[in-house]
Amino acid sequence: GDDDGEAPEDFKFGMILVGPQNDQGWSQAHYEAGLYVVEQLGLPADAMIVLDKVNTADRPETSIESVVDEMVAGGAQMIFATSDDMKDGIEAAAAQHPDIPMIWSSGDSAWADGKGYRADLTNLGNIMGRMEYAKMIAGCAAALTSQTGKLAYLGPLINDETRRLVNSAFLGARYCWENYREQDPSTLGFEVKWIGFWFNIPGFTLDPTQVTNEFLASGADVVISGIDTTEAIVRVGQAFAADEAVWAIPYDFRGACAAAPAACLGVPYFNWGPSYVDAMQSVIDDEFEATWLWLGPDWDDINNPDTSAVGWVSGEGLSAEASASLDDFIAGLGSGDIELYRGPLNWQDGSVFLTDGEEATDFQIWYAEQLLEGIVGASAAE
Amino acid sequence: MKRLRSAPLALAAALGAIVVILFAAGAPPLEAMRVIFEGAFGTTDRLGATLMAWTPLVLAAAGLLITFQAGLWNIGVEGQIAMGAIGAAWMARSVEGPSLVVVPLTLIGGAVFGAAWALIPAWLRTRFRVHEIFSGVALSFVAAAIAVYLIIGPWSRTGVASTSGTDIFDPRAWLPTIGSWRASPVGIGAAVAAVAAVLVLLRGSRFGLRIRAVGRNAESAHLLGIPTQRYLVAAFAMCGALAGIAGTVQATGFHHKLVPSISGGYGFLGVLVVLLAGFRALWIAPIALFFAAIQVGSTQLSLRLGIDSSLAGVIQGALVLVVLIVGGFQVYSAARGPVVTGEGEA
Amino acid sequence: MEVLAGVVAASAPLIYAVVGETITEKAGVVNLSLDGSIMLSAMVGFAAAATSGSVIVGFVAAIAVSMTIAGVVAFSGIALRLNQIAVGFVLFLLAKQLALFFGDPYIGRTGPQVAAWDLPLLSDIPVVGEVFFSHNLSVYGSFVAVIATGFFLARTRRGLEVRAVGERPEAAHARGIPVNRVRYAATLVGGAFVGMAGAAVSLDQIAGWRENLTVNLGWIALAFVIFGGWNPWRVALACLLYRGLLFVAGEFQVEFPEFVQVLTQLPFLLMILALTVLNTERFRVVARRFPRLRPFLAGEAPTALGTTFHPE
Amino acid sequence: MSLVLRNIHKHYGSVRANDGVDLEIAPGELHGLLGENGAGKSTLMKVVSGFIAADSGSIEFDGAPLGVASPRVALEHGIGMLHQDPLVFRPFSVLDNFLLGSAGGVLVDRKGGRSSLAEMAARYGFDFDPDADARSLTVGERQQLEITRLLWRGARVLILDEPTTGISEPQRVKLFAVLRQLAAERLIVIFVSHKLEEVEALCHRVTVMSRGRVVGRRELPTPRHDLVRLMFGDITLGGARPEVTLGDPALSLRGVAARTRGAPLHADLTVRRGEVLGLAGLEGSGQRTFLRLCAGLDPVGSGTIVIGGHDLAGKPYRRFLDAGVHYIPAGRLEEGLIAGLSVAEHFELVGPNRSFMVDRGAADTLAAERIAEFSIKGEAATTAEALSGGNQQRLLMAMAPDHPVLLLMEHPTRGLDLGSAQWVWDRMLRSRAGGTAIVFASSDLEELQRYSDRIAVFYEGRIIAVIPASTATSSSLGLLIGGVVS
Ligand SMILES: Nc1ncnc2c1ncn2[C@@H]1O[C@H](COP(=O)(O)OP(=O)(O)OP(=O)(O)O)[C@@H](O)[C@H]1O
Ligand SMILES: Nc1ncnc2c1ncn2[C@@H]1O[C@H](COP(=O)(O)OP(=O)(O)OP(=O)(O)O)[C@@H](O)[C@H]1O
Ligand SMILES: [Mg+2]
Ligand SMILES: [Mg+2]
Repeated sequence: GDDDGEAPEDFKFGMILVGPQNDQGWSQAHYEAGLYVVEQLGLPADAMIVLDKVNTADRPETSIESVVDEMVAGGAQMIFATSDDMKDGIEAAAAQHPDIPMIWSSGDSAWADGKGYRADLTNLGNIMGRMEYAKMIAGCAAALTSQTGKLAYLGPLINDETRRLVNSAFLGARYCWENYREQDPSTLGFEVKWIGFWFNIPGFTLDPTQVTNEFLASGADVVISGIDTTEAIVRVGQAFAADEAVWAIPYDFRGACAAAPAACLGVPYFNWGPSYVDAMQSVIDDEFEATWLWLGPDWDDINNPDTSAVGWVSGEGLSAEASASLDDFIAGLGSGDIELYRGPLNWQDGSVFLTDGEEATDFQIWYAEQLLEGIVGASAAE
Repeated sequence: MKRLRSAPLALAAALGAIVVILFAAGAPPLEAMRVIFEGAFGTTDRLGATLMAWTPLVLAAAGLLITFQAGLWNIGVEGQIAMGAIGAAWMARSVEGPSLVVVPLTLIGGAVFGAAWALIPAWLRTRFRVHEIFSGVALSFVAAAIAVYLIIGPWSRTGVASTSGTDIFDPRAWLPTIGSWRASPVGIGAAVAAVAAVLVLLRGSRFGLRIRAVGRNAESAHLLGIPTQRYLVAAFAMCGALAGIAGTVQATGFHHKLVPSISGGYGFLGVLVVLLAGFRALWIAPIALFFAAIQVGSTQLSLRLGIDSSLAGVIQGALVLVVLIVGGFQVYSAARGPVVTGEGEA
Repeated sequence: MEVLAGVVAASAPLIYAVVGETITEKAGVVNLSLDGSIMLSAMVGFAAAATSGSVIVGFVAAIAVSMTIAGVVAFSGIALRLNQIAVGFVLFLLAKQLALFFGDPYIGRTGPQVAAWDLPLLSDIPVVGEVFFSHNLSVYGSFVAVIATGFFLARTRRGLEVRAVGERPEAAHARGIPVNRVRYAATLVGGAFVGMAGAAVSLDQIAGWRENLTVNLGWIALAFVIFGGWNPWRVALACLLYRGLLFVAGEFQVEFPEFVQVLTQLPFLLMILALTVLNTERFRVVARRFPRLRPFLAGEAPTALGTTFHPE
Repeated sequence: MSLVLRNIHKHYGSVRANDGVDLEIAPGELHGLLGENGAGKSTLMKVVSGFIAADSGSIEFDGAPLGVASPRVALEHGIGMLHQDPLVFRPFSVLDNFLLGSAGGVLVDRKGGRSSLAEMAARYGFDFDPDADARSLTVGERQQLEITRLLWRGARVLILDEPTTGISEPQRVKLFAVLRQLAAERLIVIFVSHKLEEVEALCHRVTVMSRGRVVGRRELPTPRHDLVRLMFGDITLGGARPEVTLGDPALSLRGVAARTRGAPLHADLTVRRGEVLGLAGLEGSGQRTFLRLCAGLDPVGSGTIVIGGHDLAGKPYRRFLDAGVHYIPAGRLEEGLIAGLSVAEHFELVGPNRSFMVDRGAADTLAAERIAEFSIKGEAATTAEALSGGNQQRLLMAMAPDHPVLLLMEHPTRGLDLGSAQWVWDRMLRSRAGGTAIVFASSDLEELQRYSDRIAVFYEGRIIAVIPASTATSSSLGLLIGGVVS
């Protein structure tokens, strides 16, 4: 708004990234959101205190708590903890610094109806984009392009969020397979493999490149990446360069197709900038409240950098006719004509998720208990 | 002796190397060193963080000193730390009760698991003559695998299969701390005690004397009536126990949960510490503190100078290498026999 | 077929590393820095390629790096008579940290990759062609490495000398072989292969650089040198089996996800087992009774492995 | 074509292995090189063959001086050496052993090598399986292989260092035949040995070394006692020894056979308290195995070892120690002392004190006492490797219990100067007076005769004679040691 207060000259904020800030994925998306904030609010260049690779493998000697301490000591008046992995740490830190507003992206600690609600942490808010839609689009693009009818999803670890995203991609794929490709939905193959973490920690997670190889080996021709880094697109790009009819859909970061443009069908990405600007503005105006925000795309222009929380950019790999269908699909989603979380839908184990005509609530979607019927892959540890 | 004489020269060379590296990294050397120092000791919190890293490091190093004196390359220490953490986590997860009960149990559990894990390479070495380096490395990976298995399997958070770790332990199982200080006096106490014990053991006790005898010349030791194999096994077990306590500190004192990379690399770093200390117990603690300071302080490099913190490891490694090689040159120029690692007064 | 082809391709880096270390150890030198060397050469290789735009430059840079490290191991072990294990271990950690540090700016960058190239004619052979001859030069190189090394050690004069030096240096000396020169040569050549391994990862297998990109590869290689009994052919076979195993592990995930990580460590258990068996008296007896079988049953470590030799 | 050595010096630390050696050998000559253990024979031969470099001195062959000392150069000049322990590569095939080190192209010419090997072998009546592993060969066959290889490499001077230790009689016969054939082919053959009758049977001329110097040259044949005197010096027999009455058996072996391969020892023997038994024989004839068996250090194949009334065969080493057995090995720093540990620490290791902590004060005083009592040149803090050989020996003896039941010593005075040697024996005889039974191995005939009550002579792993020292003469011993049982 125009009545926004000016940011004080010495305003600083902390940005805690789980991966490398230049990972072409999740962490870079947050990092660039930070830069966007600095630019939008006209903050000094050094206003953002960044620490990347904050995870037990890369920084055994540091904990989220101590990083927050350091950032506060360094003058940060607001903290962004940008990974689901940081739950324990950021909640502890929020308790220790009740006067410092913090955002835990992708979390649910501020959702009054949520399972993880922490009423006591009035300084810890959550922001998440409704990536479901972008993943539906991704699934659709995959289904529109696939020749073998076998789609693969490179999953990170298993939790509510990741199950939610896999389900969405699957729903999008099945819809387009049925309605645009006019195929029997039961003929669509959709397999997910989990590497065990948001990105590859050799020795501890599966090697995403290896998993991608296995996907291709088993006949899948579109690999949808759900992890923070770009192994899938890189590996598929190699195969594509070797004249194989295979494509990939990276994740998280708008520029992720760059790794192998020709083999890229497009990328569903987060655009954290606008929401972070709002959050910080509220801090500057001293109006911060610990709220849980789950922000959808700006359906007028899902790629508007100043309004849309999530987006989709199509890649060179997508054929003209496919992108025509895709635009139609996107329009349908936007207008609400296409509602994919509507029953009948069953969980993977056959139990009922949504009865005929029933529409899923945010709660049901967010806390996806299982993968959906028709998806091959593990729903949980056991 | 020899190392003492080489120390100044080596330090000069090492500093030179570090400066070169810093320049290569486009960092103002003096500024960088100051930032690291402040980052490690600038505030009480930072001092706490440094001691938090020092604790497992010095525990591992103290244990390694025993195995080195016995002529063993216990590279498997990483796995022994991980196993210790698993043992501690097991205790923390399964035992309900006040800190006074649970904390000692976690420490014992860690020590026992670590020692047990160390007995495997000991057994392979004494019974099958399998070199401890290879069995050790292998077992470290196996231990890590077991940790990951527990984290995403039996001990996983409900509905979650993430290598980000198990649920937080019940705070009563945490190593107790004072105020906002993260370093636990219990952990630090354990570390100090361990160093003191090893010092006494290796320098003062008949046991230590025999360990050194076995490490230097097993055949002579046998002739003198020392049951050499038993001493090798004992050395492994002790190192394993100390490593296990290090793992406990990592799990219940630092992460407060079990994570895959629980060892934090302090085992390998411990080897560097012992090598740099020239196998002398007295030097373990200060050198470990120095390394921990570099480790922790380097976070400030990222925060303040935008320099990647892995510079810490570069400095540590370069330091030891340069000291080793300078020492080698001195022996070489003194035209003496081969330098056998494992020698040098304890 | 796709699967087998994938396994073959994925084995290439490991094969380079194991073959390199085999040559080094055959001459009696242990290069324990392998894991760090590979990582650093992978990083440097990628950086050089990304900056110059040429894969060749990348490989050359990678080789140069790991040869330098091997040179330090050889020099401090042979000339300074330092403990090869100690120096190798320190170099392992140092090289690893150097890779993390100097590699940071290159994380996530895209650079040139080894171009795919089906071997004319050969790739048309039904099964075999697809599995072995539809890759790229980096992968074919690993075949060449195995064949060449196997041939070098078994058939050439220099190869025989290398083995002699690692087996009984004083006897080699008595035969007029320049023991320490050969050891330097073998260590450097081995180092070159290790560099290839690194580059094969960052310029082909996992094109790109990310911290810990190659972690454990070096330790696995060191293990497989023993596992493969210091025999290039068996060593290569072990690598293929290992990669196959990993693939199977991946397939297992759907049933029991939590076991995958455990399975990936299986080769290490196998190695311990192998070492144990090789050292049992009964096994020695068998090996002694059937000398013909020995090369297949068990490789023996070069007798003088890790020792120094100084003619008075 | 003759080989000329001038003023060869080679020192190992304080040891003068070669101390100004001159030697001249004509083509076609079979030249014997005799000398006691440690006389410097092997060292000299290693110098000639370029295996080690002399400190000073010159070597001429065929009128031309040999340049830099390296086996390569020596071989190029046609000088080849067969080492005391044949330098073959056990895991390699016979053929590869044969070819290794030979010049040639890039590839190993196995085809050509095979035929050359067959041809050479045929020429000297040897018989090899080219594809067998060298480890499957007997010592004799390994020698044959090396000889064949050296000749094939064009050796004109063939040096053999104690080639007859550990080879069978037929092999020896064959070897000698070949050597004569070579001499007939105008080669120079240098034959290093202790075995008189072999040298007499084979050689034209003989050079005798002692303590690194040449002490005599002889044209053969020459009276044997003459050679014996040259080798072992004039021996004044029957040194004055306090008579002690022998007690009951301290050690008795019945049908003892060693299990360690390579040392097929068989022994039946009884040693009584207060008795001194000397073990004579060439090195590697079984004395060491015998001592280690009695000490409980080597596994017993069969038989009984009764010490102090109990059969300890197959019992752990600890039991032997408790029974009062003490063994002092020849390799003082290798298998007796611990380099890097101080004198005081050595005493602590064997000391009776069982407290957990080491009482440094007490340790140092104890060490001081012992150092004084055994007149060791060094302080309590001196590390073992810093002691001279003699003082290392004193330390080893100082670590022994005062009155062991059985004291086993290997070369008790090797490398010791006369004074130390005398001192060592005074100590031993004193404990003998205290009822200790002493068994010692030595290659010094004088020592054996002077201090033993009885002398057991070992030959190729067997005790071929046990004679009263009083009846032993140096020549009769020399014969027995050479395996000649009259
Ligand atoms: N067996 C070997 N394997 C690999 N490299 C070797 C071997 N032997 C020697 N070299 C390398 O080749 C160089 C020359 O070695 P060497 O002195 O043996 O050859 P040369 O004596 O000049 O020729 P030749 O051996 O054919 O007579 C040495 O510096 C060494 O690095
Ligand atoms: N490598 C070495 N280091 C130190 N001393 C040595 C070495 N080689 C030989 N000596 C010493 O040099 C002296 C001569 O040794 P050498 O082997 O030449 O004697 P030898 O006549 O061959 O004895 P033997 O008949 O037992 O073989 C001995 O005192 C021996 O201890
Ligand atoms: Mg000799
Ligand atoms: Mg001899």
